[in-house]
Amino acid sequence: MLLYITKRLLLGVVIVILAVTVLFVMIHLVPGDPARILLGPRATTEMIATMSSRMGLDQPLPIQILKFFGNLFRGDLGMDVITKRPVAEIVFGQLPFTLWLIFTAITFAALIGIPLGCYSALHRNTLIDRITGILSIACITAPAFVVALFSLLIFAVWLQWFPAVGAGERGNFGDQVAHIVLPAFAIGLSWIGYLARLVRASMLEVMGENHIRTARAYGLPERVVVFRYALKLAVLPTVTVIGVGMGFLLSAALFTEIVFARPGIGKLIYDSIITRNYPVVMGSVLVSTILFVASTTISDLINAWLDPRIRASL
Amino acid sequence: MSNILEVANVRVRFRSQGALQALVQGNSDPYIDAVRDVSFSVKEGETFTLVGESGSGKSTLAMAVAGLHKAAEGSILFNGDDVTTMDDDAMQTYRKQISFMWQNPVGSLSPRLSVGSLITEPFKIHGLKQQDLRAESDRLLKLVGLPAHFSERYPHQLSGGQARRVGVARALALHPKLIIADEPTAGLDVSVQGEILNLLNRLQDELGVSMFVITHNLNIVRHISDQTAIMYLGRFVELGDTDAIFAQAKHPYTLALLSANPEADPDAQINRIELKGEVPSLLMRPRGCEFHTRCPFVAEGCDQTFPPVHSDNQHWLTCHYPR
Amino acid sequence: MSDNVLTIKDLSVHYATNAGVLKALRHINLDVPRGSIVGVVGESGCGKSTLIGSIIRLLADNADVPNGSIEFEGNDLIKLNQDQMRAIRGNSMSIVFQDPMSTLNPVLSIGRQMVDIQYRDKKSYAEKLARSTEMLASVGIPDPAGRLKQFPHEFSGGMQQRISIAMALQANPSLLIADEPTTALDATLEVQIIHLLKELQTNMGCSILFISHHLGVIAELCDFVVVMYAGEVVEEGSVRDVFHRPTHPYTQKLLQCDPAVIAEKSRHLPTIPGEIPNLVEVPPGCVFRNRCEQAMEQCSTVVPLWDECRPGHFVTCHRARE
Amino acid sequence: MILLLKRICREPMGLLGLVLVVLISLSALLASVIAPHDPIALNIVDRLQGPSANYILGTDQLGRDLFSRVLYGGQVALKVALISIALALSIGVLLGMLAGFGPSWLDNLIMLFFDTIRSFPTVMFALATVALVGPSLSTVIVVIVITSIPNYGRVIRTQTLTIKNNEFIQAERVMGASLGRILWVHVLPNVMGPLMILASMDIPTVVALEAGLSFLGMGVKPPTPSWGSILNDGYTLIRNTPWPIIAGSLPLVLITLGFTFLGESLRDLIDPKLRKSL
Repeated sequence: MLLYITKRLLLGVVIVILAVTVLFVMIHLVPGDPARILLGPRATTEMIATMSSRMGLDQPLPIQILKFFGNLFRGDLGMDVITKRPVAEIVFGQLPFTLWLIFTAITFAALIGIPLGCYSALHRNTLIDRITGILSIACITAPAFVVALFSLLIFAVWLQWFPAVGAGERGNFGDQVAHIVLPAFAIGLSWIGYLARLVRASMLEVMGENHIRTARAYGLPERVVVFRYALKLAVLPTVTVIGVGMGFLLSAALFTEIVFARPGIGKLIYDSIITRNYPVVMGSVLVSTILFVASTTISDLINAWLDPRIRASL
Repeated sequence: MSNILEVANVRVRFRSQGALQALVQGNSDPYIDAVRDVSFSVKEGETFTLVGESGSGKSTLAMAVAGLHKAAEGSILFNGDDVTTMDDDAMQTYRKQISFMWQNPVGSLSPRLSVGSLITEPFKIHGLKQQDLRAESDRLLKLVGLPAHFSERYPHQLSGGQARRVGVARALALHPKLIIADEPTAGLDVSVQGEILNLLNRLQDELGVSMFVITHNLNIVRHISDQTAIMYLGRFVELGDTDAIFAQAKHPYTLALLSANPEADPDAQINRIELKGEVPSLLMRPRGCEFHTRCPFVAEGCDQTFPPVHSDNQHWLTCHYPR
Repeated sequence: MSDNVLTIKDLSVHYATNAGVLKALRHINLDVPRGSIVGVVGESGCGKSTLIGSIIRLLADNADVPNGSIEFEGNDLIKLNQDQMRAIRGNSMSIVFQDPMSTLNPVLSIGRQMVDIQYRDKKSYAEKLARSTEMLASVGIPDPAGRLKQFPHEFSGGMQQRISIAMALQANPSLLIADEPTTALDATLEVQIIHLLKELQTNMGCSILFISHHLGVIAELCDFVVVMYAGEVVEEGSVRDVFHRPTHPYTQKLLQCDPAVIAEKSRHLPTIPGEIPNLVEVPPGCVFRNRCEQAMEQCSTVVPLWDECRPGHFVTCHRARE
Repeated sequence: MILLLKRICREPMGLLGLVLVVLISLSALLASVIAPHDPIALNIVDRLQGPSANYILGTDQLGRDLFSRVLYGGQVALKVALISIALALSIGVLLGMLAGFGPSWLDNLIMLFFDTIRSFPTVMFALATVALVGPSLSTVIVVIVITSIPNYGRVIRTQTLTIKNNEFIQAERVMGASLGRILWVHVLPNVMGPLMILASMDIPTVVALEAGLSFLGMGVKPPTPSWGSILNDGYTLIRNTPWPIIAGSLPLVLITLGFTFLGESLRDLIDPKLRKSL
């Protein structure tokens, strides 16, 4: 087990290192000097050279990468060349907003989606199951930014039930809650459908397995069969899916943050791209990548821990 | 009569741990022996049968003979050429002369190909495209007693017995000298088992092909086999003429297997030799005689030294106290 | 007649399929006398699994029981509702399934599962655990208390089947249904399980309905035997009667075909040519007609009746009285 | 094939999906014939109008006919989706089969490559790329191809690994079949079914991604009509008129529903066992 955890963590680290390397290589392969792009067409050669050296771009690629990791190890993501603030400070200032948004969205989706999927599986081919099925597909297929636009249009502009922009006043919990409702809904809606379908399918599969027939053949009450014998197995795949889904969640968060002008790492990336602020783009893409890798790693570990079959084989 | 296949001291190993895990845990030998020190020969035109229970290594041995697993030690001579050291060209020639019948009748047929394409697959693989494939398909189907229109069918449209016949037809396509059959009757009903065994026997009589049969079903062995070997934990424990094995088996394991077969007669005298416990793990082979943990006749010395070989008159066994 | 634990009368089971109504079981009659072991034998497609499914009332959703009754301890199981049926399952009637690897829940410990099925008893957890330990010991599992904490995959196939038997017998059922419990096991383990079943049956006094395709196992273990073919019972009687004086041509053929029976080395074994008829459009007359060497003219038109050819020996064949 | 179409039509969901897909594809293909106005012609007089007989979906802030823009936007969406999925599919199949059948070091290497690419959240990766090379249609395609390869590759690899140990592949090996023959004749036909379904269910994702990038102004360059840029116009005008948002999202939702329904019923018809793995 320990070996497995170490292996899995090592793999995560290797992937992050490779990902950073890919980003660096991309910057280098792309025609055009980032410093020149940053400073615009009217910059002098001197200004570009100063900027290049300040960004570390004048050094060979391997040195740049090594330096970057050296700094990363100390929690230093470099300097924002425009505001002269440390990138780490900027990124970690925005990160909590995104994390809260994602966490709220996925909790809300799981609370509705998983029971819905269970119910559909247990009442297969009833009217409610059919309706849930179609609604689930409709939910899944709606892109997050379209949902965001419509909820903004309907609930914020027309009905004015919820505020349209920002994350709410600092320290005012009620205001913050009001501000998170629409964005979380926009991200979570497709996940309700997704989780409902996933749980339904895996529940149906588990309910068809021999050991469930055995449990019934021993006359166990249906409640015990469903909740103790089937549900535990049926929920296993959702852990993996949510772990891997972190990537989609981050992407969806980016759109919603922009639509609702809400602070967060997605909006940060977007804004820094508009202002061509490379160090910030790099830093925030890196942090979200680490976040994503960490969440897949954790979900793998949780899965291994939940399933005695995997646990034993480690 | 000469031997078409001579297997000597073959050992097949598998990794039991990944390289990293073995290194961490200080395991210097992360392998298990699925087949260990096995020797036998198949005479031309005869059938050699290997009997063993699950996990005995019998299928592994068959795969090694077919060149699918590498033997770690020993030699496998086919008409004098060693399969274990063949280069790609020699292996290709070898594979033209042998064929394999798989355990799962339907699962061993490529699901998207029609029966006609399936049984002419060997011609295509070996570049024999000048053959009239249509005629060959008809000939082969006729040989195994299926109507010619079966060539249009797909594997999932066949019953177990029919799929088995298609497997036989494919095995016969290139006039092989040796057929390796893994559990030829597995998954078939009793009434269909007979049909397949009759077919194999008829083909051997007509075509003179040699066969190497692997099975756990002792009942069928008597009717198809000339020589029989019994395998336990990757080793042969007894080997001899089939008649001799059935009439005067001497190894306790063989005796137990023979008697473990309930007769379809409620009044049958049951003289059963019942075995204790279960097959030990290959990771921890017992000391001394590897069968001693389950042997009903275990006695002094069985758990200490490896049993001696008794060999006379084509009957070979390893046991401290043969019956 | 009350000395039967289970009496099945005129039972039919149909499945609604895309190709039409599949008549999987047709007019089955079967008795399980108290304290005896009844074997059901038949080849694939004979309806053995459907028979079990209809007794424990766990049939697929598209199944329908148009006629017949299954009497068990004074109740007609067909008429019971799900709650009443559940009260019987695992209590006075238990089952051991074919594939031991998949019948136990993979993510719950053996102890948890064995305690769960005692949910009807008003005993403490410790008492229930003690009962399970005792049962595991009785099926020959070494260190039962320690192994209760383990998960199914940590046991070998033979051990898993022993655990299944322990679970089935834990509630002292009056009827144990064993669905090919030894098919997935090696011959030497099969013998062990058969002996275990026989021993437990003698000690606990339950009846066993034992389903198998292995004639030898039936002959050794059972008191009575029921031969099924294509969804019908073709012959039923004591093991001695049926095995020594098989009357239905199918039973005769089946006994001849078994390679184990043929002690003489033979290069040509007997077979039953032909295939099972399509059960969506069951042909008129006798179902075995197209494969029967003794078929007469009336076999293709008249359905043979359930006939007692000798006392206690029933058969459905026009030639039974000859 | 015709048989399959017939069976799809028998299911209400499949039929609906097929109709939607055909309808949208046709309207995009025939945009130049159907469209009542020039999608980029400005007409300041008629700006910000609601739906009318002349402007079925109204006009935007520059007076361009939204309906015509939607039709032409379909061309962009389908072009991006088809080219990028076809490319990603071919590369993914190749790498996936290599990983599944090749030596374990190659498998590990390819998997590491897949995992690395997958570790970037798609949109963030796309934005980073666009930031570097500037927005254009081909950038969008390249980004989608790169990020989709691992998805197909992994599915193919898993399928190949399962098939590899099947007896029928072993049988081919004993008969002496070459690796190429095994992959081409025996593995590919058996993995193609699931793959086509996966691809058809992926089209909506790709279309949405393209629209998303265009919405952020990182996709096709204006004034080229795209559903995403229509939505972006709608976002800026959200307090003035709802019509651009409706016009931009309608085809997006319809095409997504169409392909999803089609893919689902295809999957149920071809391979019900796939439910879990996709």
